[in-house]
Amino acid sequence: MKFAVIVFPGSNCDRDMHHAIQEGIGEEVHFVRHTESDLASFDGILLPGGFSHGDYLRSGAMAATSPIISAIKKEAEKGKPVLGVCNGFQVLLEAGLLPGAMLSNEGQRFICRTVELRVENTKSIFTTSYEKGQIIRIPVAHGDGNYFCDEETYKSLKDQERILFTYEDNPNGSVHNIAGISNERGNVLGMMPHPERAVESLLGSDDGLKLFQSIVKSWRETHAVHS
Amino acid sequence: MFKVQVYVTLKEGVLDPQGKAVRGSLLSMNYDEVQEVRVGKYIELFIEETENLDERIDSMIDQLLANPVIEDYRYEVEEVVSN
Amino acid sequence: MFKVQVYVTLKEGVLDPQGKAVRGSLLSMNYDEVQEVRVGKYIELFIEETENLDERIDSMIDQLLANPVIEDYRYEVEEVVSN
Amino acid sequence: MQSIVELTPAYIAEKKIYQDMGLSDAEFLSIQNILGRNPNYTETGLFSVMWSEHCSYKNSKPLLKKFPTTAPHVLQGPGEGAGIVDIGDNQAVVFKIESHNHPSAIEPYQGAATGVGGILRDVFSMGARPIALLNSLRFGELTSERVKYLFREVVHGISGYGNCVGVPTVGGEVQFDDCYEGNPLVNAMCVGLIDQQDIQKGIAKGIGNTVMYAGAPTGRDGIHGATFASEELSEESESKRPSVQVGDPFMEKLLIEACLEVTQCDALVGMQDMGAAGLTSSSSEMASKSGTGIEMNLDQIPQREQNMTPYELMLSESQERMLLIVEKGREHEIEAIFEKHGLHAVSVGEVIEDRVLRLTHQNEVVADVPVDSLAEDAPVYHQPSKEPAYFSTFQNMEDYYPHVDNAEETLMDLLKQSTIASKEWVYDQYDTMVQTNTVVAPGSDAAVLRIKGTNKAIAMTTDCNSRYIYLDPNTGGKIAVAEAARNIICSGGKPLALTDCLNFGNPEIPEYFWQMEHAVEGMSRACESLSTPVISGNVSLYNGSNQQSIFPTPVVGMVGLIEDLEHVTRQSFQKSGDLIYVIGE
Ligand SMILES: Nc1ncnc2c1ncn2[C@@H]1O[C@H](COP(=O)(O)OP(=O)(O)O)[C@@H](O)[C@H]1O
Repeated sequence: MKFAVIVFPGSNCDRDMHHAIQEGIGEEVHFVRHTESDLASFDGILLPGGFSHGDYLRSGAMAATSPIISAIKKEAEKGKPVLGVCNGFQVLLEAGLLPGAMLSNEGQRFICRTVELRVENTKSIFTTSYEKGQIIRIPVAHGDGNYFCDEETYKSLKDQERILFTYEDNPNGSVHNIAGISNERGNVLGMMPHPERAVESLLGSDDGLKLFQSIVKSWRETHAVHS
Repeated sequence: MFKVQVYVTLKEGVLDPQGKAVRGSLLSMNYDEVQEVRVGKYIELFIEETENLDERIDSMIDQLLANPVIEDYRYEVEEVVSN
Repeated sequence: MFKVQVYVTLKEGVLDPQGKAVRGSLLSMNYDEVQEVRVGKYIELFIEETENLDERIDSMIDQLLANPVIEDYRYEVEEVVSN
Repeated sequence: MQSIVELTPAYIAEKKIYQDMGLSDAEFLSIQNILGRNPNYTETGLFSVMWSEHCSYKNSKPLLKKFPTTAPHVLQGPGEGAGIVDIGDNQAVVFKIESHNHPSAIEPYQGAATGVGGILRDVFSMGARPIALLNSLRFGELTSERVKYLFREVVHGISGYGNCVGVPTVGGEVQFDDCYEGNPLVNAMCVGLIDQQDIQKGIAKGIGNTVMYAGAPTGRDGIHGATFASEELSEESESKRPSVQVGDPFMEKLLIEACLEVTQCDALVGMQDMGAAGLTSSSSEMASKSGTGIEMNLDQIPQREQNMTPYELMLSESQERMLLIVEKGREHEIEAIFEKHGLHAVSVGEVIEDRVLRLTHQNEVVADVPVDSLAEDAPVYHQPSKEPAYFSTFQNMEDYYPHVDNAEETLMDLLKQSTIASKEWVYDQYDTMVQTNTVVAPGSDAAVLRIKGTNKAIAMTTDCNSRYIYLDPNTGGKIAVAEAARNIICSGGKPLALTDCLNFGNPEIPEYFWQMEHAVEGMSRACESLSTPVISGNVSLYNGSNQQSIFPTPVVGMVGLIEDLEHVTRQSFQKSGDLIYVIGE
């Protein structure tokens, strides 16, 4: 499977994401700059964390106006997996690929620590390798991770089982403890915690590996002929 | 040259974590009279003469300066002498 | 009840990285007419009737809402009917 | 309002205007002798910043000579942006610590943030990728609102900058004591990793080569920051404060990526960041080191504000700027790399044979001074030293043994002290894991980062117990180095080398100079015994307020090598049933 890691000016987890794919699950991965406009040759698209455009104005807002965004939308419409982590999640919200918006953390401080997440749904292409209700340990590192959506949106997220991860101990004030959500079709996931930081037990946790493995597993199932 | 003053505020109904924190600080500094604080943005744009000024300002705000999911905005345009 | 609108802006000459980045984005979105962008804060305070209102507002701003080393501010007070 | 009328050379000499810029009568006299004439306003400014303590180390140089600085594994000792140590496999670590005390006292968020920015540039200007940040902080007791504000904003500034550029902040220390009430200390350290063939120096070789300017445009920020850092804080410093330097970590992140790419391009001859004294120090130091001169056309300098004078352009301390020397005719290659990262590099001058710094502005020569006189010929002062009265009093006191009635209560009291209490509130705000190398994060003795692609790791720490140094500078200095080494060893590493930040009081007061003299002496002895040379460092003097100096605070930043990831050891107990040993006296 061939992944693209999108590099916005100010992305700073791009290399970590690349490392997680290459060393963590041994798949092919390339950097693609924000100025590009074609992603057709890739099977999966990863928007890494960081501070695109310094997180000035609103986190992710300026990155969401990049040329690459229309290419991401195009591939998302084809059903390819798109994963936005941390700043990548903020970009997906600002670009309208996912509903809701991000506010600053309730405590008004940046927080960096490893938190426990509950896997709420294992039917998604991103979570099939986990068990439902499983508690996993994944680091968070953000200042604006306080996810907000109105009740109506929350209801549809809930009814359509699009909330994939929730915090066991909410670190940022996010509504209904939401840590990660998908789009209606289920192929776009945005999450604040960093699975790419949790692919080696040497660094504290490898609970993030299964997320990437799930993506590859689903892809192989539908692309059996070619592989 | 035009000076455009844009005020971006959080929509009613959207909790303002920053405003809440500021109010908490003000209370701890004994400004008990403060009932509520809302923190928004104040953006100044200096724009050259252009066609459809208002339309362009609206679209800049919609596309970038404010997020309609959580924010409202208003703006004022004033002509200034450029140097 | 009073509604106080506070505008906090960076002093002249102080670098505004945020404004610079926003202008860069607007240019790349083909809003070439934008010459300069400055980003500041707009804060709304809802304050109960109190003695020395203006004095207290000034000191709230000096002590917390603005950083006098790099920021200027101005504000407007308006009486509102509280509910 | 085009040209601002500048004071004439004669007037500057006669009215002793140079004193306002921090130059003494004797210093001005030697400038007159060097030039054979009166310096004009711009030139006086150049000398004043280059001859300030911050840039010239005029009061501390004789002491710094005592530090051992060489060893077979030291690839670069003091003198460049940062020191470099061999860690095998053709790799090296690059590190340095620097103070940003005075700016942080005035504007804590920006002061701390720009301190982080500056130390990062020292490291990536050598061609190394910054892989870790550490810090060492000192404040008054947490009882006053002002101190709480300084503490909160300094930590916020460090996190704001470090997190955004994507370099993990993995360690540090915080001490609270009344002596830092008016003069907090903010020291930041950066560690970088480099392949040895990529090592890059700040040189200006090759007559005719082009001088290029890259990064943020120049504004009126921090003019006279270097001299400001060399004076005591007073009520006045608040008012005469130059416009505060604001950091732009986003710009810095772009600059890191662009500069690291530029070091891979062989059109690059030399590179240095514009730190204290901005364009003046970077240009004159690069030329002086290489036996050349530099001519610059100031009209070409990218400017953020209008009508800037040569004096302002040369002394500005605007952040996120670099000076590059590029092979003539290949400027476009460098421009293209910066362009790709959304930045601009422009040609502003050339390397010349005459060993002078020659500046033109609006078709006029506005400065023409020997580069060595700026970079090398600052006066050196051997300040008088005198043992403080308190010292002999302490020495003659009987040993004191605290009497503990209730061990538990005493322990709880100790743990409640802000200096001893957990620093989680601090390091929770730092991204400690970005770059995915952090094996041991803050909360243990030293931080440990693995080196990707190898089985090695490096350990790093910052330490200084300033109370010990106050009580006995020589022994305290030894303790500071030994504590750092113990932290490295406890983490499984072998100490390699150290960087130091000498935070002291006014050196012109003999008792304070004595403290520095003896602390450096003690540190040097410990460095020799442990074979950990000093490879870089920084001096911050005149710390204190209202006639009261801070405790002498020579902060030690140490880096060690862990040969095998198996050796990594953590501070916390691992499982019940394990045995506990106490080693030592
Ligand atoms: N300013 C700081 N920044 C980052 N980490 C810090 C800071 N201050 C303390 N720490 C971390 O907290 C832990 C405890 O620090 P400290 O109390 O100084 O311990 P010790 O006395 O064992 O060195 C260490 O891991 C240290 O790196």
